Amino acid sequence: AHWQEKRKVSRQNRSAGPQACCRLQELTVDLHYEKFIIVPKRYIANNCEGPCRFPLSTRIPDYSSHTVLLMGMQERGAPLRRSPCCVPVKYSDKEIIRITTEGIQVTMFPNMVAEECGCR
Amino acid sequence: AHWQEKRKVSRQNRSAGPQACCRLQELTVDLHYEKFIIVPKRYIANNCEGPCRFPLSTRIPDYSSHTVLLMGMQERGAPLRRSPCCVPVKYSDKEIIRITTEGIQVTMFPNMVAEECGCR
Amino acid sequence: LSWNRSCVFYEHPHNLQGSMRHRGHVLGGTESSTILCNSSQCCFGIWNQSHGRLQAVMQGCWGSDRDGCDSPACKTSPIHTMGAILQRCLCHSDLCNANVSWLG
Amino acid sequence: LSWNRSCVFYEHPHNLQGSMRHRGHVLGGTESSTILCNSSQCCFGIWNQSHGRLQAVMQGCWGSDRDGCDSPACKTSPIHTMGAILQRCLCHSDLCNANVSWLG
Repeated sequence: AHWQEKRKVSRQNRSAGPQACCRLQELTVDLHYEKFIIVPKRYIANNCEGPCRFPLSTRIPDYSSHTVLLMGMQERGAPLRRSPCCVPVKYSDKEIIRITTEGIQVTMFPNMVAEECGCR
Repeated sequence: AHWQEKRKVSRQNRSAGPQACCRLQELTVDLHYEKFIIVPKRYIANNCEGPCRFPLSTRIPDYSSHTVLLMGMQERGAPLRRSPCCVPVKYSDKEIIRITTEGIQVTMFPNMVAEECGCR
Repeated sequence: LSWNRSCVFYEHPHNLQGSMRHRGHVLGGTESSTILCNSSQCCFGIWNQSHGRLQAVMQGCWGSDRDGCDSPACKTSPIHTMGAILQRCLCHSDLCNANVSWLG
Repeated sequence: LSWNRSCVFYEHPHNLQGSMRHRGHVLGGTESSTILCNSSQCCFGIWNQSHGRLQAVMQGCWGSDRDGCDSPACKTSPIHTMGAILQRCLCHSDLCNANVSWLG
């Protein structure tokens, strides 16, 4: 809330369509290719999607001063080699059953499901 | 280290040039536009830049199972609306001197400098 | 019984690390048990397929309804891994994981 | 003296929250002090410019060498904010923040 965030008043931004800002979206990941995972075959991993736009404070619950300053630079025409990006900032774990050299194992895999998104 | 990471053997990947993977790069941010900041006028904020490529385990110190699975999907031709992104995963704070309605204030601003990068 | 899903509960005594016991309340004896699920309405089963025969490896409650637990019956799909064929299913009716309804 | 940068140390008694004292070791009396920097080789100074006169607001050690502390002398730049003109500089020579060398 310290930072000056230019308000881009744009009809596009206000629509809830494909232009909706950085947020969590459902995404199913197929685990067939990970041959050591027995159960489940797929799961809902989610993804963070959408542009990072001003004003962040009213749209995105998680962002840093660093992000705001980068976006300010960009808005003033300074080119950034890497623009701020909508990414998971919090994950949850998932219990899976897998096969190992010792047999069957029930395991908690960390950071499997995206739970919250932010602009970084 | 659980996950199967396809090794893309590509001469491009091995060069240290513009194709170098997700890593920390120096970036100076101009604070002139934040009119409440007295000192400093600019500072080194850094940015995370570069593609997120397999194998992550040998290239990027910070990544999640979620990221690896998303990249696997992408590699198998499933389109992702948001690809994994090289972002700061750790910040440091910066002491600044600013002006407020009460006068001059020495403040520690959190999350001002990117210190470590990861693929999310 | 109650609103909780009931599944067959079994865990092979050898070559198994960890347990799925915490996903419900286990009732019943030493040979074959029933578990009342606490996390979902979904059962799972894993069998070892060898020489045309199926041997139960693990049966119990799964932790989520959202991992592809669409079928009421246990329709398995095989996984060829580490020299074995494992048949596994998720299903969502009471005791649906007792047997394989359809071998994949 | 030693390898530590020395800067003038002053903090206006009114309308100031927080302190930069921790950026070095303060020597000297009540009116005007010197501080031996512990974090950098950089001094800073802030003056209030009013009716052609400069009044010191804060002087001390800055916490970093990398925030544009390139000049050995105190060349200020103005900031017009909240109805005041503040002149500030970073500089990297001993006691360079005693006065404004060049008013911006």
